[in-house]
Amino acid sequence: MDQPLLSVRNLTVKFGEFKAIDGLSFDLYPGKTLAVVGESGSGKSVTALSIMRLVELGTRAKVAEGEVLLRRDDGSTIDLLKQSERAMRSIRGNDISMVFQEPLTSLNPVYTTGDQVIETIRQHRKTTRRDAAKRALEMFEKVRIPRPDKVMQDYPHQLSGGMRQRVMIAMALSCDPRLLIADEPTTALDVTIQAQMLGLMKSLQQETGAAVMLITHDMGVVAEVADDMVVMRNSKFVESGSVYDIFEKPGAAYTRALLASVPRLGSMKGKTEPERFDLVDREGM
Amino acid sequence: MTTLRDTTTLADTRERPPIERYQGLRMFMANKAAVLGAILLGVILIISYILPLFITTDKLAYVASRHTPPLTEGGPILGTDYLGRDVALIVMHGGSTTLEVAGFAALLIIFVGATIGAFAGYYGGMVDRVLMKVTEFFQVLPGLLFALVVVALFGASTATIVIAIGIVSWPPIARQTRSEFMKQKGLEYVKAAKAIGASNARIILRTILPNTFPILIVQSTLTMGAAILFEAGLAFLGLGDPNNLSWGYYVGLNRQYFLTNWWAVSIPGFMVFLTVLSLSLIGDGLQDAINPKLRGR
Amino acid sequence: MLAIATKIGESLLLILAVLVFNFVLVYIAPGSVIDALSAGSLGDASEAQIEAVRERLGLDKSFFGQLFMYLGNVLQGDFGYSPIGNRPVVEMIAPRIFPTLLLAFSALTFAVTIGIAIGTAAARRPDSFLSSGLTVFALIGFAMPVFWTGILLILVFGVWLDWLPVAGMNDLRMSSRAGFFERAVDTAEHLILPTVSLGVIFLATYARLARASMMEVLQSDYIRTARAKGLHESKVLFKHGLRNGIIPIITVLGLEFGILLSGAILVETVFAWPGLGRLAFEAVLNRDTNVLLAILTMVSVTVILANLLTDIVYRLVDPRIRTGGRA
Amino acid sequence: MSKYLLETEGLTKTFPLADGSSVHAVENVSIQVNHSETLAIVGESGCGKSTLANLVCRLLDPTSGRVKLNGEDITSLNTTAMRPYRREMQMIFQDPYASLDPRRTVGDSVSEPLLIHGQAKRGAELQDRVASLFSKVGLQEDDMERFPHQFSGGQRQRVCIARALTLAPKLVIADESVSALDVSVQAQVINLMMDLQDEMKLSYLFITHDLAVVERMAHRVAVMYLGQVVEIGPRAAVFENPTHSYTRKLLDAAPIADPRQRRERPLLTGEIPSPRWPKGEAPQLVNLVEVGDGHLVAKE
Repeated sequence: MDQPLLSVRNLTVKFGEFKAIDGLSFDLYPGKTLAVVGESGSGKSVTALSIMRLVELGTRAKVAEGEVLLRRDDGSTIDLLKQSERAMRSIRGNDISMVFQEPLTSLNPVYTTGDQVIETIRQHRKTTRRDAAKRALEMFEKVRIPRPDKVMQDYPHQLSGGMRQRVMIAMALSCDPRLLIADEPTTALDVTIQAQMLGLMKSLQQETGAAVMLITHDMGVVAEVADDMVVMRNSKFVESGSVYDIFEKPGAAYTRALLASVPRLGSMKGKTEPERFDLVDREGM
Repeated sequence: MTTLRDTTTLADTRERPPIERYQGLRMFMANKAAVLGAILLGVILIISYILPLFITTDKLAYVASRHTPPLTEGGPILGTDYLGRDVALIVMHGGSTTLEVAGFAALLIIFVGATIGAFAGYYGGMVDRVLMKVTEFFQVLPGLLFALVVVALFGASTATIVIAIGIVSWPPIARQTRSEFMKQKGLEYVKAAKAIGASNARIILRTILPNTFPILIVQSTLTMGAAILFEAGLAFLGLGDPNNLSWGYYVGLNRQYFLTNWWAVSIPGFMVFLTVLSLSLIGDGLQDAINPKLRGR
Repeated sequence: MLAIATKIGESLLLILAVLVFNFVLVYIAPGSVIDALSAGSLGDASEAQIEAVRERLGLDKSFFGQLFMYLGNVLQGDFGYSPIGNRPVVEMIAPRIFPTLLLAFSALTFAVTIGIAIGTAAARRPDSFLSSGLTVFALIGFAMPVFWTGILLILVFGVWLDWLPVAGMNDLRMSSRAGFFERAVDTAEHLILPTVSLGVIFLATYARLARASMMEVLQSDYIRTARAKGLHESKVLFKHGLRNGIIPIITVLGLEFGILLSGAILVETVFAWPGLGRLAFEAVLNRDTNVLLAILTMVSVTVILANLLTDIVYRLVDPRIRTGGRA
Repeated sequence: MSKYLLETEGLTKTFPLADGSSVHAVENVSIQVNHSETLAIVGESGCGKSTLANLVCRLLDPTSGRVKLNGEDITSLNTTAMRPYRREMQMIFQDPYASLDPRRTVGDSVSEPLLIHGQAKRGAELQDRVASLFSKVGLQEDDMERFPHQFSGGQRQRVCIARALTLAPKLVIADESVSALDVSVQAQVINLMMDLQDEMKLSYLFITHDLAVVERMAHRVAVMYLGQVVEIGPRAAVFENPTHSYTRKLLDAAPIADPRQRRERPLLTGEIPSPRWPKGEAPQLVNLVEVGDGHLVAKE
């Protein structure tokens, strides 16, 4: 197997005395999709922000210990937690980029979508505004936005939720990142739009070879797109492994309980009456 | 019932916080600035209302030579003014005038503002549009100038001053009450009350109003402060009762001598400042204490 | 564009409403203009003379007759005659407008720029001393009576330290042949203390408002996006943060313009600044109702225009309003 | 007793907009809910499912059409006349935090319906009734004195369920009531709702976008699209034999929590159409035809 693209080792993040992440470790391989799964308060979103080193900005959080190793193109690795802010800025949006849950609030309401994508490109590539605009248009076409030239002139509030998320993805992929972190990218979307988005992300991943770290609470989405998964609960690592293995035979009691409470579409075939969830007693875990 | 519990309470039996009582008061007490404000206001009220009961000397009497500075041996503690009157005595008596005018004005402002705001916010539509246009009109009137005109036209009685302050100061309260009512009206707990079968009156009075009280109470302390400043400004310009020397009026009287007699202008002004500050501190403390979401953090 | 046209129409209606309201005030006031006149220049005029004045002023007409006459006059720029100044009111007011606007805008600029700067700095570090100090500073700023601040500033900077001029708009000893530049510098020096005493209340308010607004903005998702793009923190703050953060401040700016001009009356009185406020003070002393009413009209119109202006600026800054439909 | 507990006939709600266009949120909807049955209404945002819930609960007045409870027309009753019917019909909302009065203890909120309907007086008896409701939904008795913000989301939703059940209603309208909950809590709340259904012979009008949840707990399903019901029938029939193209699209789109059932996603771009119509235009009414036992589908 390849060397991992990203290795998180014993990551611990504190908000004051409270540990938002407590000794988390996992590996993410190039071209693969890793799902980080957990319920609210499990620390999955903090993990993403910690890798980007965005967690300490404007909050009381502090990365207390651990390593986040990123493998560079030349094979060397760097610890993101030890990089200067300046070095991190050249990595964010360039080597690692992010897509968030709420596409409306994640785009700045006072600038056009085009401007926001062009800004990203010009931040990391030395190009003229014109070339950046050309590249942005290409990206808009790549994420299959109809009439991309027009949408570039639109403000975020003029677009539908699905279009906004396409703009976010175009922006995130505009500098050919090797890792895309997607934090609940489809949670705010309707189910048919979610399906489009999952299909799009999958095909773009095949096209660009980027690794994807997918943060979600939705087991359906995990089962659909992820290769590997990490389960978190109450800031702590629970288990990790291939999606097939964990869904087939969850190792940890918590994972078993969690999967038992997930309704699986199609599981009621042949039954006429409703059926309760077969819940596992989680007391004392 | 036991069977129900087995399947349903597993994840939810996490530790609950202790039941809270008097937590609002405790939050307020923990806010040092707010407690300071309350103490300050208490002292000012004692000086303005209790002390004058014991000191019966004529406040307008000549007590020492004109412009005697404070802490001069043989002179009154805070010195004398341009007529040789005791500054401390006059300032002590000035408080009640200021506080009464401001208090009545604040009541008027809160009443008018809250009523108009509540109607506009709850009923919405045409009612809202008309009431908001009226509010906008009163909001563009430059307050102090308008009060000057009213007092100049109708005479400088306490009533005209109170009404003049009231007319121009209610719009912000109306706006705030309205937006609060609109916000609450859309929340699901109000819908839930409707679904239970609660009447409109019950929803307005028992459901929404208690939830707007905190904001109204905080606003009252701030409005009271603003009304004191307003009264002081009017009185400073000479529109006040010459027989009841309010703090602002007294600053106005002493203004032309301020180069030689800085204390007679600064001390009453300082009292205005302290009173408004104490009210603002209290309002700020209440704002935190009364917000249930901030409790128990 | 249609929205702006509507706004302009609404503003005109508001101005009309203010005029009608002014007229009604005078109409229902006891004593009316005649008393003021009798107390003033007419002295012991005979019945016949008073009757003549009544007729000249149109006071013998019906309510609506008088109202339309008043509106007609105002629209022609005729605010009546000042018996005390012995001149048409317009002539007394005209030279006073510029100084008041100069003071108001200077105080506003002072308050807004410094307020936003302090508020933004405090918003970036909510736990810092600056941020908690800002609350106290804002409360203190709000609590200071403007006239008192003015007098204290005069005592400290004008008298004891003797750094700055304390009265008027220009030095009286300045030669009438002084150049424009020399005059401007002199005026600027005279402007400092009035600006500070008027601006400080608003400085406190805007700093607090800016902090609240920027704290919200800085926690928003698009700021996180901007950081995740790798933008420099200054670009995040100024390009992405401030543009959104000032939107609530703009709204308040228009609404508080009336309070600003009210404060200007007190400041002008303290600093002998030759503006509308000082004129209003003199008019109050002399019970010169015509002048007071004209000033009230002028200032109300200014506030309405200021509101119109902020509304247009608001539209320019926030595309959600401009392009219709708030999402 | 009428055959149906709840029945709507041609229920329609149109919201006119300032520019002359209008949102046809609910268009000619006729549904029936039987006794002790869960009817799930599914659809995507803008399909009108929440508006339908509000219409049934009489929180909104319909533009046209009728709502019948136990065969009685309640469409045009005012607040007072409506009150006795409210005992039969209660609602649970999506956001369990916003649906509780933040300034009242949850015990107060739960006892309010009894007071409004004059079924109890303040005192020990009321306390006991509320306490037994609390234990019924899996809360502790001393929870009554707490405020909403002191509970977790799942606990708050239990409080809301307790409040809805105080008057022993026959019909509970649940508007996305489990959507905001974590999945393990969601499963528990659904189990609780199903237990209560058996115990109290409740019917649910269950509004949701989550097909997997519907498959688990509904007896019958109605699919809404652009304000209209396009397919309705027994759960098994609709899920195993989806006939309307929109129902099929929904079922295809829903992710399945089982990696062995992965499907290829075609690269589509499409939008959810808006129920807003320009002035003078209106949606075309669908025509439901029976394709199986109680399974009706709009003709395409």
